Amino acid sequence: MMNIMKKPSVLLGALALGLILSSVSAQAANEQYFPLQSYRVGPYAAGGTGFFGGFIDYLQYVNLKEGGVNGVKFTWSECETEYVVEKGVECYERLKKGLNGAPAAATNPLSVGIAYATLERSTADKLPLITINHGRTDSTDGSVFPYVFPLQLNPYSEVSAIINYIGDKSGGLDKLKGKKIVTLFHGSPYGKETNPILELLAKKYGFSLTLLEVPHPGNEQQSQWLNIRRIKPDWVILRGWGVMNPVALKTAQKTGFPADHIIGNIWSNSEEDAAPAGTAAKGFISITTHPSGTNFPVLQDIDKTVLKAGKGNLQDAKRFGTVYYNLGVVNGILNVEAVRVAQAKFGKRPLTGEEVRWGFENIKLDDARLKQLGAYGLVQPLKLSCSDHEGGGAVRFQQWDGKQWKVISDWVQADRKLLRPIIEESSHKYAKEKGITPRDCAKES
Amino acid sequence: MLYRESGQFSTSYLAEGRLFKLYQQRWGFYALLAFAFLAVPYLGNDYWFSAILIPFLVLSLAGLGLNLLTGYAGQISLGSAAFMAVGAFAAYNFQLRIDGMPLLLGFFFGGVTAALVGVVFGLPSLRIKGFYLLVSTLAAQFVVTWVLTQFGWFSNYNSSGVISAPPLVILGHDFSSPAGRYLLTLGVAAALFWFAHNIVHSELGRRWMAVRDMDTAAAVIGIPILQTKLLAFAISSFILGIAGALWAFAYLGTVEPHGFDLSRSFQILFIIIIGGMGSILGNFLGAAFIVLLPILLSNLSATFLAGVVDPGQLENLQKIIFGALIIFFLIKEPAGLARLWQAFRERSRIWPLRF
Amino acid sequence: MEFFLEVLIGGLLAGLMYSLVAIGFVLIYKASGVFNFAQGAMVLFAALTFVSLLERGVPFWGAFAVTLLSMLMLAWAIERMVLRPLVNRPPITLFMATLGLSYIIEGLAQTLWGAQVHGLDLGISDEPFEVAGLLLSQFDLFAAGTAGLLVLALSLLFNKTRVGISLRAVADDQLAALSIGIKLQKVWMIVWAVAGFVGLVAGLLWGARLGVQFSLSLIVLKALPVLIIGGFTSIGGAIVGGLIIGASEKLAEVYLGPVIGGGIENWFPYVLALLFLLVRPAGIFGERAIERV
Amino acid sequence: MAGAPLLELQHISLSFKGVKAVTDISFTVQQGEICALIGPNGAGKSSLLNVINGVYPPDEGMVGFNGNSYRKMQSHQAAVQGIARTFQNIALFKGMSVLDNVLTGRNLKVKSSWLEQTFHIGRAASDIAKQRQKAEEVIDFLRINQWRNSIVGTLPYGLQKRVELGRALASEPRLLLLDEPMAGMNSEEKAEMSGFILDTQRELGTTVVLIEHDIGVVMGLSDHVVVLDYGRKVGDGTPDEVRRNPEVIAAYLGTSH
Amino acid sequence: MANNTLPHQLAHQAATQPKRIALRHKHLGIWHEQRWQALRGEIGQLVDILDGFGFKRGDTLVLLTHPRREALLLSLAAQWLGGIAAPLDPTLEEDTLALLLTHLKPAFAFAEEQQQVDQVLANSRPDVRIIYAEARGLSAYSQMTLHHYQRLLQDTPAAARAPLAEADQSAFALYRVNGERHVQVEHFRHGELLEEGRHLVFAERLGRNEEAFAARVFATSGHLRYLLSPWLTAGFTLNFPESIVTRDADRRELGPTLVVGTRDTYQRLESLVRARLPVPDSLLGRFITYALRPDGTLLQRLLGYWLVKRPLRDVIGFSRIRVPLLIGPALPAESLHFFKNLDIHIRTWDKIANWRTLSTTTSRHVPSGQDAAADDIKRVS
Repeated sequence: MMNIMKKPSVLLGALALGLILSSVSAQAANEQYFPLQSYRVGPYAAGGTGFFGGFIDYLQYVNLKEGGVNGVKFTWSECETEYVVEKGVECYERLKKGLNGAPAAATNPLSVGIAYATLERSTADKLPLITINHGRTDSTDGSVFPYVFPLQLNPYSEVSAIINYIGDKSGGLDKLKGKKIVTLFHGSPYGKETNPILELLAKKYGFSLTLLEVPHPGNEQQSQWLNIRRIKPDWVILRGWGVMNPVALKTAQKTGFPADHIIGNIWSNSEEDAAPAGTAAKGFISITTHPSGTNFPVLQDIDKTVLKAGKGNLQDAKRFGTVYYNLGVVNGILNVEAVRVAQAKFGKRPLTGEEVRWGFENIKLDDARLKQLGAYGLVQPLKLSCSDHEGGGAVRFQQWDGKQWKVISDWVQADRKLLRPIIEESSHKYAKEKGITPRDCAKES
Repeated sequence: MLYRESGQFSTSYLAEGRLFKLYQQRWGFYALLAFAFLAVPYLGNDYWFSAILIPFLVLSLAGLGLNLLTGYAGQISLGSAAFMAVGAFAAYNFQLRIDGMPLLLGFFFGGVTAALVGVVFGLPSLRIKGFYLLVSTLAAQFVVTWVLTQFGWFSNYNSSGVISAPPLVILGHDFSSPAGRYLLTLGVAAALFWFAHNIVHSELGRRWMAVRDMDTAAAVIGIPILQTKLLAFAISSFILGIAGALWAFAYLGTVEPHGFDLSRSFQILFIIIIGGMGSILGNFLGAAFIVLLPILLSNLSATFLAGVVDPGQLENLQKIIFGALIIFFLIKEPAGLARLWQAFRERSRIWPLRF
Repeated sequence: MEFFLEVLIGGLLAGLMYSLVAIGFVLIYKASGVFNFAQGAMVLFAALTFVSLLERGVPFWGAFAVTLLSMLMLAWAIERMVLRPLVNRPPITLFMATLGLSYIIEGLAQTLWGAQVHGLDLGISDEPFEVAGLLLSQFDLFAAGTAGLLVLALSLLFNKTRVGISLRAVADDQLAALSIGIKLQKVWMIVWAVAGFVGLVAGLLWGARLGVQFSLSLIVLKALPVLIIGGFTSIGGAIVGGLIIGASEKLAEVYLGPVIGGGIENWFPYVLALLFLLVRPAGIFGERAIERV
Repeated sequence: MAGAPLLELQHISLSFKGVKAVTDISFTVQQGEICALIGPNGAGKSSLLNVINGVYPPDEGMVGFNGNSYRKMQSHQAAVQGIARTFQNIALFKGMSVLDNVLTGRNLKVKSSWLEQTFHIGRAASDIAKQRQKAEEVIDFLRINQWRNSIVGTLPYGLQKRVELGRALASEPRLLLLDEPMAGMNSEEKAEMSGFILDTQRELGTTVVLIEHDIGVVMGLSDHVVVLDYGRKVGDGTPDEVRRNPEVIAAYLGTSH
Repeated sequence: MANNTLPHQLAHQAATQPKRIALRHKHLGIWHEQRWQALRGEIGQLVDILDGFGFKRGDTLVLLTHPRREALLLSLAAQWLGGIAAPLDPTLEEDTLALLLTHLKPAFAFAEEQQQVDQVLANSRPDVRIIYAEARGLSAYSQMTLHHYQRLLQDTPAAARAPLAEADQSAFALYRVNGERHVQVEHFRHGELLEEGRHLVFAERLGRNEEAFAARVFATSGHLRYLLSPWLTAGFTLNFPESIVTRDADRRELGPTLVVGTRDTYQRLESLVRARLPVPDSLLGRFITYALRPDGTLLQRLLGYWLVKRPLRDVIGFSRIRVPLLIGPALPAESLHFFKNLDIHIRTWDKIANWRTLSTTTSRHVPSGQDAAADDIKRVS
């Protein structure tokens, strides 16, 4: 054992060399850095390539169009996580220090697992952790989770909005009474997370709820859909993930359940979820925090300045304007906006993570500002604060027409008042477990 | 080669049986331990602790667990991750539900729980052999993940089914900094490696190898087969369980049942194939390989191939490299890196002679 | 009762899909004693190649032919680079080598064709139809028919052709087969190629069902209990095992799920297989060798 | 030799899938003698050994050992009773060293528990030294000192046979069953092995039952010869008696050996 | 000097350094050590035993054995009683041994194991008292005159009496058969032996810390003069390997500081090393040639020392060697050079043998292999 380290020492040496070479630092530039824990391979590559493609393209766009924010250019580097938690942690640790002197602004792993694993690290390192549309629900409570931002939509809001939509469709929430709703969820903590909320809503509105689990990865759903066929529900809420989504649609078709009564959640709403199901997906409804498509000024502008200039990040240009791509763009808009807000307070220079966090907490996107950004209709009006790290909580509904998504509703708001106490109960439990004293948000400026 | 053996001889079986018969080896080992315990915490940075050293140690430990079962006792298993999960969740619950449970004792009970579960899934090993036994261990893999996801009690009804680390405090010392977590992992790993080393060099270790090499003959010379196999399952799972707890608490900080899925089991299996089955050292070599190769590749490509090779392609390439290496090792060196090291040692013992 | 029958039939049909993958295993195991974990990766590789060619405008049969050809080349490479150097090694070693193989094939498939999800339309409508109040899936029936045809074709191949006879000879007794001049390497290559073909068919059907993507390679995990129950050496056993697994897991999910919690489909087949093993350690159709000392 | 027999087979029959391997065989082996089982291939010799030490349960008959009768004995139980054996196709633990192989032979003599051994507490230290010494004595007895730390799988065939004998001897057996201990050896190696077997019997007082094809060796070595043919006993007596037995002559002339 | 005998010398060592290690031998896988005091105690018992057998002053104890401590102790016990020890090399050809034994007609003998016991029995008086070391195979022997060494010791209480030996008495008698099949003898008196031993001890500055390695039988005069006698004189540790086949491994473990070897000893080592060194044409071989060039640069010498000489000396168990002695016929210059290259400077210490022809037999043709010894004889006669 004495010599254990001898063999690997070769590897270690080579690795050290690699590390040294990679960190040969140029002059500390006037740049703001985004560490990207991206994933472009593995089972979830489709989501990763779209999201990070959009994100990078937007940063590139800001650089090209405006020369960054107030002259502070953006820089970034990628580290492949393969959606694997340990790799995400490794990437986080590798990139958190910044690049060539440019400080890191925020991390955006787009992975629940990685977000959980880096949550405490982020807090300790004072680096905002952005979990747009996903993440830990109770991190909405910024007094307990100062550095975590489940922007736009947390999982609780998601189901609440869906129920509100169904209520709308039925002619009012009071009409929900007696309706039958089935939730088909992925057999993972992610899939189960909203079950208590659904049960709560079922009790509140008096609809009957059946929760059906699909074991991971979900490529066999015969029995669940036969069950659904027997129950004959009015709506099926699909909380799927990866392959489970197209298989659900195909199996629904096989068992004769109409696709236009299936509502996909935020991870069942992309082209990659619907298209592989072919004709079976036609009519499928899903929520989205942002419409797909290219019909927004900001996207047109990106196309012109970035893509047409051959600087686009997407390998497959056809994916421009898809759900994941647009989510990346939205994420870019929000991150850049946070930097901009923070710069207004702290000065026109590269900012620390702590300063960027202040920026996030003070994001205020109203219609006017959104129009300014060319993102009206793409991004929902958003106002964050010390205690509210989610901000929006609204979704739009879209329907698959066999080729692409068509937005079929305006913003539908979640019942955030109802959810807030539940969230706080959970966050306070966490605070107690971890010995955290929540910030007093009244004192924050 | 560089150190002299002459003049070091044993005058008792006790001295003859020790790990390092040569004082140079002993002092080298002590120096290594001292370096790992005393120098590394000051030399390392967050990245080395959190992204390299801790996972390396935990995976070495997991490899050790599987190696005892597969490399020594000859029972192949694809359920290693399940036993890690049991260990992690059990340690969490012991910690949570018993007031004042010391951290290390919680780990220990986590290991014991994993051992019990291991015994249950090891029971069929008396009747079924070879890759038929895979079914039992795969059953463990799927059942355990399902149970942990299905019943919220195990994660204290966390809405995401995620457990997070209790305060890492031992006797009033806080080990939650990266260096502290490294030391905690190192300490536990060192103790367990010592434990495992003693086992494989004891009667029980010989029994395992006997069962591995030829179980009929083992039975004929009076080795109780079932007991021997079950002990292998229990001790293997015990170590895997503690490795799981470290994975959850010291490495990631939080973990969900799917963090211990089949691919983790494969990863651990690869560690022992590459490192060397039936070798203690092999676990370190295999784990180092598994941890460092991807980082090395991605670092090198980030430096030299940035923009040339798509990072995605690089991951695919890495996958191919792993697969090819496994086949390569199975063909050329079924006993893994440890065997190479051993051959090197043997050669250097007689250097400059050839044999 | 109707519901029970529907679940049962659905399960049986799904089970046949498992059998399709399991048959590839059986072929390889019979001829070379290798438990080929890479079968799932081969299914993925075949489906991905096929669908990518299709998307690039290659006509159906052209894509089919090219894919088949690439499966043949894969078989050749595997025989050359994996099986031959590992001849006479313990089965466990060979099994682990196929684990490595599955990594290579998966990596290769994604390097060549990318990781996107592809839809695959075989032109078979999947509108359900009802017979005597029972809901039946056209697609599943088609898949079942394909499985049946495949078994028929394989048994013809095994029983009527010269190649088949040497395959059987090798399966029965490798040494004896060698002594009458059968070239082991050639037989192995053929078997892997045939398994590749089976993989292609399975890949097309599964791909049409799930979309062609990474998780196709995971269906190997469903085939394993099928093999345990059916035995590693019997094609008929693979079919029967598939039916048993398919039916029982669906019934268990529907009837047992609400009692102990849903989502038990992943492990139920394994526990079932384990119970089978404890009663019949070599499966229903497998033969138990007498242990010689 | 007087006294109660150490081993007594009573009407043993055994069949595999309906094929009779051994039919109604009875004979006794006295304490301290070397008894040879001879007969053509397939005569059921190995099967009989497998019955004696419990690898196969007999269909009929009883095995008496040391005054107790067994209908069916587990291998483990046989080992506990003091029956050790070697196998026709060497059944050593190929991945282990010579010393470790011999030490496994002592597994039933180990007094300390695995926990004691692991943590070096209690009886472990003295136990380990004792077992090691006993194993070393066997190694010395069989003159395999210089291969003590060699991995068994790398040793030549003849040596492996010796190591296997060593593993059996390490258990200090009362009855030693040797299945073709000299198969495939040249005459020099045979002489050496015969010497070891004789020494075992004389110095350690072990009773030996062996299967051997070389009639010359058998006649020189054994006190007592049992002849089997097609699963039946055709001769039983001293070497001289057997040599004169017409049935034995017929059996041997009838087959090519 | 009345006390100038080997037994007295032993008693002296036991008295002056009782707790130091006198003998070390490898047995059953580990090294067993015996201190001077214990050694003397055991010899005391042996003296009683021999006395009980009727061993008297002037009697000869024949020792037919590979080197082992029992033989050494018995020799000293015989000398204690004023007797002579006559070691015979068991590796000699059967008929040569028979010739010697017939000539010697021993009344007292030590035989290593069954084979040697048989040889002695076949060629001795019927009442020969044989002490043997290894019991195996001998339990069936019914002779009352056969005694197991270990059992004798167990049955004999400790005792201590003064040595009866005298300086001008013969301590050892070496016998051999020469080319004409004549039995020849050479006698070694206590005084002479010790004298030569002291000479060596002084010249080579041998101290009590030496580790001497005795892999060969004490059947050559050189071993008696330059190993046995210095051992008793200087009081260092004498080491025996586990067996003749394991001597190389055992020497490596032990790392002796004093080696007394014959031409065979060194040539065997040399050929062993030469056979195992990398082929000269290979890369490694070329490196070794390069590193060993005696007139090399500093780098060459450093490399040569650290990468070739030092490890190689260790492999052959010579890393601690201080006094490599050669006895008997000289080494060829080439071999001397070979060892010199490894910084092993072999010294020749030999005195001309003094053989006396005792008997004449012309029984059979002399094998040519024994011609080698003829040269020495010529020098004598």
